Amino acid sequence: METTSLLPLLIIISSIIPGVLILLLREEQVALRTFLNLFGAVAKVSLIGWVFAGYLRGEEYTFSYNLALDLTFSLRVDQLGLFFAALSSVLWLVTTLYAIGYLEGGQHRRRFFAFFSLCVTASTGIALSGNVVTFFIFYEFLTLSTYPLVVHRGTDKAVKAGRTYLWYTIGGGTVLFLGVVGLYVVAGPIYFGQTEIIANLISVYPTQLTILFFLMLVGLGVKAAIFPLHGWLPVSMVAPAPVSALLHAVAVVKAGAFGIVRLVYDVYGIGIAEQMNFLSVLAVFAAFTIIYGSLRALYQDDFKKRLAFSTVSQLSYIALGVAIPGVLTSTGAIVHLVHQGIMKITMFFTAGNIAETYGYYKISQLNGIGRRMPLTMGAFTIAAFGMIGLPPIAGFISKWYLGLGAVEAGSYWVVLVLLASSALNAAYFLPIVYRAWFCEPEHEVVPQLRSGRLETQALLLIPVVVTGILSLAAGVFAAMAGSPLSIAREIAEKLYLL
Amino acid sequence: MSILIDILLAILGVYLAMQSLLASRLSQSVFLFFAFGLALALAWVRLGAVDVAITEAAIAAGFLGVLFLDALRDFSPRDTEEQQNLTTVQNSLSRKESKSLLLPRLALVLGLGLFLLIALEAVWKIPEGGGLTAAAETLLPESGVEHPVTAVLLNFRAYDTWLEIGVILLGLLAVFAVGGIQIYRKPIAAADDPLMRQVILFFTPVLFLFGAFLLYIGKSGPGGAFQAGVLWGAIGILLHFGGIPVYSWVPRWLGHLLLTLGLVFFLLLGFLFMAAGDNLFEYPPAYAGLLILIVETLAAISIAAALTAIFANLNQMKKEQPNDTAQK
Amino acid sequence: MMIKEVIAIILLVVGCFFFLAGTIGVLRFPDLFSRLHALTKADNLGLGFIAAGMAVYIASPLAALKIFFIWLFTLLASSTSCYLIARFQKEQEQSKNRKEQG
Amino acid sequence: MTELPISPYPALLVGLPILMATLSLFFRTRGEALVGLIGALLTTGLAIMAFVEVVQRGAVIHILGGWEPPLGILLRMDPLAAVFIGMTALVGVFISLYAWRYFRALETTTGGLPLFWPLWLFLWAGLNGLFLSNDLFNLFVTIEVIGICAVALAVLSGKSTALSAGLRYLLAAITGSMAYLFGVALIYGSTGTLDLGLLGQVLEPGTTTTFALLVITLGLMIKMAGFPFHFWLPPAHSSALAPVSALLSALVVKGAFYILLRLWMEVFGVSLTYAAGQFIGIAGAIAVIWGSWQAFMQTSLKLIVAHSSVAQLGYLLMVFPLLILAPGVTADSADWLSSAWTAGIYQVISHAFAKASFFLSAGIIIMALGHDRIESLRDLVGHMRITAMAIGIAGVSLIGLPPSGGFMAKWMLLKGIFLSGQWWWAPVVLAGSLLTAGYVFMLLRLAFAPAREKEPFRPVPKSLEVFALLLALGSFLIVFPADSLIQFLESSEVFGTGVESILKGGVHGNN
Amino acid sequence: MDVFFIIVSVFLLLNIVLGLVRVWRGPTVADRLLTTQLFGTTSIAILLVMAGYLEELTLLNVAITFNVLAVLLVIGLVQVWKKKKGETR
Amino acid sequence: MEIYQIYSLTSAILFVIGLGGVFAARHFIKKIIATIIMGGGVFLCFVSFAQRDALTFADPVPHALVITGIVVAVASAAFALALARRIYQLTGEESFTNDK
Repeated sequence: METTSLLPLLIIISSIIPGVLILLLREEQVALRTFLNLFGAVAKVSLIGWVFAGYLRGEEYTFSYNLALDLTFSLRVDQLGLFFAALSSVLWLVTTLYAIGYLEGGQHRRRFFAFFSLCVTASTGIALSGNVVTFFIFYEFLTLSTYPLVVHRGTDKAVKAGRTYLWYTIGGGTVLFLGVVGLYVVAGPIYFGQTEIIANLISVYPTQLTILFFLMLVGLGVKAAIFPLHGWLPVSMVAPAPVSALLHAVAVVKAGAFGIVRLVYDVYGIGIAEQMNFLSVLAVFAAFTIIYGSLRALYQDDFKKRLAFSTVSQLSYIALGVAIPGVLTSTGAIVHLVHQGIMKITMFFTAGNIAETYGYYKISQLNGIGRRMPLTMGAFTIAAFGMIGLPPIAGFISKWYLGLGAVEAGSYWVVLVLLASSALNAAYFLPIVYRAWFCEPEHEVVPQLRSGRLETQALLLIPVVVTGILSLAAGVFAAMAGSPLSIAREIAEKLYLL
Repeated sequence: MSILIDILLAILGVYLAMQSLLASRLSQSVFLFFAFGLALALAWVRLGAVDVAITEAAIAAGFLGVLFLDALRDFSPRDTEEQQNLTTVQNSLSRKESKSLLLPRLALVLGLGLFLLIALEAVWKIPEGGGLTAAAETLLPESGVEHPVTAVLLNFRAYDTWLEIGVILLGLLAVFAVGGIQIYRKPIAAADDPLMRQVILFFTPVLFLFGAFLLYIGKSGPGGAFQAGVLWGAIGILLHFGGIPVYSWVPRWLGHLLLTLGLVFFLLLGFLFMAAGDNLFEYPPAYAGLLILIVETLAAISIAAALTAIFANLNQMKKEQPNDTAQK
Repeated sequence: MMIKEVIAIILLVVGCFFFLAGTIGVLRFPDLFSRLHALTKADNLGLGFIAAGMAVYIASPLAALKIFFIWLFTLLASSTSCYLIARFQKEQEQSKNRKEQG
Repeated sequence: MTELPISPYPALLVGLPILMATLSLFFRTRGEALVGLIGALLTTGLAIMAFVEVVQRGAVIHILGGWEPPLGILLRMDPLAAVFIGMTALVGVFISLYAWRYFRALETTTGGLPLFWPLWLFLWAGLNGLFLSNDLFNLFVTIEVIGICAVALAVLSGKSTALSAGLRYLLAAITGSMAYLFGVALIYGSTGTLDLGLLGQVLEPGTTTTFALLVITLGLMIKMAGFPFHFWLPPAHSSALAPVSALLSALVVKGAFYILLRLWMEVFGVSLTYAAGQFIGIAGAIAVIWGSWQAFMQTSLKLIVAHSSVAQLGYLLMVFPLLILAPGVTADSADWLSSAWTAGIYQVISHAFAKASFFLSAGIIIMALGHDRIESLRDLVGHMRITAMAIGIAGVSLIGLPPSGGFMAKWMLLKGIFLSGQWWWAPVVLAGSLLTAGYVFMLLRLAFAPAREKEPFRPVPKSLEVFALLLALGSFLIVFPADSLIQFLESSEVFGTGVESILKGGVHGNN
Repeated sequence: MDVFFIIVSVFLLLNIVLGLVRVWRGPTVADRLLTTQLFGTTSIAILLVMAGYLEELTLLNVAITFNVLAVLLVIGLVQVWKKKKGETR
Repeated sequence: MEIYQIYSLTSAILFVIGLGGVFAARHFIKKIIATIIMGGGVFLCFVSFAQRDALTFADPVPHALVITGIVVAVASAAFALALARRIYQLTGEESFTNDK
């Protein structure tokens, strides 16, 4: 509010404008569409880079527009938001590339890319929103812009999945709406970081604030796929691979998880949340979801379904990290936002590549696939090891911090949960890896898609390799300045100093 | 003592109103409704509202009565004597049907009864209001006319009156919207009754003169544009009956001009003086009387034209029917 | 009591008598034509007496002229309508007969 | 009152459309449409100029005939009226443009429709007159003008279903205005004045006033299709031609609401009780649930949209319990009033835009396919993407998802509900939203689904789709000037005040 | 004198009430028409009496209006019935 | 009891009769008649109150209002009649088929 800057708005606009323009284009204008798409993606990444640099210099970027009364649209750059924005914009760039390759020759690409852009707009909007209302606006916008992507194929199954998706998210949105309005009524307009407002009010309105917390938690929990609100996620697997990648790794589920982080850290404040025993409830649900998701994943033969249940499980690491107070767990939770994102996106790309190139959708069909698609499966293997928590891959870092933090906080049961989950992770990922590399292919298959000497199309291959390398790098270079871990640590330390 | 008249009149009115709704036959309903109109007109007289009485007699009983009569010719296939048996059959049918309707009917009656009780209490306990008699009396000399009702209609509340002329035109447009614009077409058959011709020829000048008289007298006593307009409109209706459909003799633009003349002139005059003064319909007091007379005359012409057109259009609407049934 | 009031009272009473007669006729006579006859004759006469009474009572030439016109119009209207109603009924009966025959 | 500046705009806003309407009567189809369209554009321009005038000078008046109340009639254009007039102009001009193109497209098949333009301009004049009116009886005349025009427009198509629905509508409208007029008679009898401003000062509580309030409210509820009296609305709105349906649901029903709001806030303060507010709120709540549920159950597009109007009007009624304060609460301490007002105004405006867009889109679909069964929406995104987009955007606004005008309304309504402590309305608001989401997404789901069989499809002028889309976008864009709009409204006498139900002298203070 | 006028008015009103019986009984349309005629004439008589009683001469105008419109109604009705008959024949 | 009170009570009764008629009557024409009876009640109410406050003349404003009101009511009734007749011509229906 001190200094107004259009930069945050510009970050949002950089993907809205391509989105709207693409919607107005004709289906045949492929080149222009691709250009707009990439231009928007690159512009967004560079703008965020610029803002990031400025932020490091200590500059503040805020933008606010008063809609009515105390209803203010506010964008603000803080470390956590920037962290999430960077994640989504970088992964968007990668996913865009992938989608261009993936959908080549498909139908309704104009609509797809338009809503794709709008979707990432919502996601960065969530990251940069400065108050609860703005967060809510983008949160709902995200629901709307992902719906056409989920039903993109237009099959009856897709449309049905879209319906499930909508009922969950609109229902969750309504509950969240109630919570947000209630919060405004009790505490007035709350900007993120103003935890003192709730701290002052908690003794006056303990019941109301408790109810509101859980209302908002439920609303966010739908997108974060916390048991028993996860039902939409496996169903919406019918969407094309890039969409699944985006839904599961970047936009939707992360919006929920990020929302929980915001709610606990920046609205209620970790102290109040702990004091009122909100966190223990969250922790129990998160822990249960971790185990539940992994168990369900074990029994899935459909590749994407297994990944989906894995997502359900992995996401709750974030919630769990938030739920256990302590610098280390917070670091683990925040860094897992990024780590889970890049690892899971790699996996979905892999699934998409296999489906596109060979038409395989089931895990039981994957015998020996590693020899035919070594690069893709290599990336997948890295990501899978990361998920299991083998050092020095990204996933190990998050789990390590979570475990350490839990020990520090005295919650030894969490360590047990983590161990059990790792074992389960291994149990459902390792068979895939084993099949891919060590089993003989049952019969010789001719790939449906092959360009040149590469194992599949370049545009499909490059993203998966990049994200695979990223997930390795995030682990290996975790100690370096500017790595996700170091930033997450900084954020967490700031939280607890406050 | 004179209260006896009022009580009798009130009972008569209520009885007629109820019977006109309860009557089993449509024509019964309509005739009782005429009688209700007459009773109401007498009530206006008793209450000293002579202007209202003339208006009620002219438009609510006269004009509306003719419209209802004209409608009866559509609606009463069962009303002839031969078909009375049919009616009784239907009555017994409806009696059977009405058994299932007993509960809602009862609820309706109870609800209305309760409503009536509150309404009666409300009108009984009405506080002393004062009214605007005194205000009208003081401002009457400035209005340009001597009759207070005319002053209110054409000057103090000229805006309402202007809108009301608009409503009559709208009523016509609405009738057009339902049945199409039929008035400029020639009707198929004309009446050829010598006596009827004579009567119409005799009454046309009478109606015209009496209308003009009411228009002129409006300045100083009960009468004015509406009453005159309805009487002149009655000429058009009579002529239509007599086989002289006025509108089929005039070109469309002229007919439309007659219809809109009052409304448009009223407004343009208002705008003219608005340009000079501050407000719409603000007449200079010196010319107010004359201007009001002109406005009233044109308004009466338009009202007459509109009422004639409403009747004629409704009367000729049926001609189109074969076409429509074919489409259906 | 002035002389004109006496005259007015007498005329009004006579008028009322005729009205009563007309109404009784309308109620009691068996068929439409006789009812029509009773009503038109008696009521017009009754109205005539009442009009005359009121003209005498009000005793203003303009009002008297108006009252006279009112009576005249009523005569015209009711005789016309009497004729029209009768003819209407007649035609209806004829057409009914024709239908029954053919 | 009389020291307010005098402006010619109020008179022009009523006079000009009527002048153009009568002018257009003199032309045949093409000419009539052209004159009508010019009239619509001129009226829009005038409305915008008048709006600007009010923004600059504050409330303005026009003393008709130069006679001041109580004998004369006063037109008053305060910010509230200006906002309604502005809304009418904005929605009206798009519908006019649409209608112009629509009837030209129809002309090729059915020979065009006369009388739309004069009736619509008369209707517009009536609406402007209603918003400006400051006189109880004048309000009656304007609602009659509106009622007759609305029904006449509704039956223009000439189909027997439309005629039947139209007659029902007309009878309801007449009954409503007669009930209203009965109340006016009682008020005039007990106070001797018709001017709203004066009435607010002199009206005394008592049986008569309470009964007058009752009948006036009943009459206006019938006119605005409030819950038990909503029966006429769905058939009338769904059987009319597309531009007409849009006018009816976007603008006409708002007229009665406006009067109700004005009278409750300005005149009947003395006899309103907390219970009265709750009562009308309950009617609104039932309408929200019932209307949404009915909409959910329909199988033709226009019926869905029409039933949805019943529900959306219910939200308007739910504003009243928030504006009527419990005994002992003063307007100064009731901090939810401006929320409640904003909710009401935004519900009116966003519903006007969204519903107009919805009906116009339905018209496009009917024009393309010849019917509006919802199965025909299959693959709408494929062949009419702009229309699909319009439906989607308008639907989102109806549900109340951010950042639409509907969201603003729901947010403010819910906030007002919580702030005033009347939490029992909250489930209704949410359930209504969910049900709305149900039927809107049912439509969208079909729009994305693949077509079962190829339907015969007639090309539709692109501009029609664009007008529908612009209206839908309008329901979003209105959010941005919200802050200045509310500030503008807060300068009005009405806005921001609530009715304190402590009666004069505390005699009738019991509820 | 006033009392007398009132008695006459009441008497004439009762006359109308009696006439209602005919409207009720019918049996033909013409009968109902005829009673409307009765109402018209009697109302005019009442108006005349009231004009004297209230000393309000403008009531005569009301009476003339009644008159003229009664003619209109009658002509209209017969005309309408005739047309109807013509069509049904 | 004063004269005006007889009429104002009558006006309430007429209004209620008309109101009931609008809902209960089946035939279009009867419904229309019911609305006019309602209107008659309302106008009677206006005029009866005007008579109460008479000075040298009765309050002219209600008289003017009632004249306006009658004309407006008649215009609406004519329109309703047109609709009713048209419906009958097209479909042969004389009342709302799905009415109660």
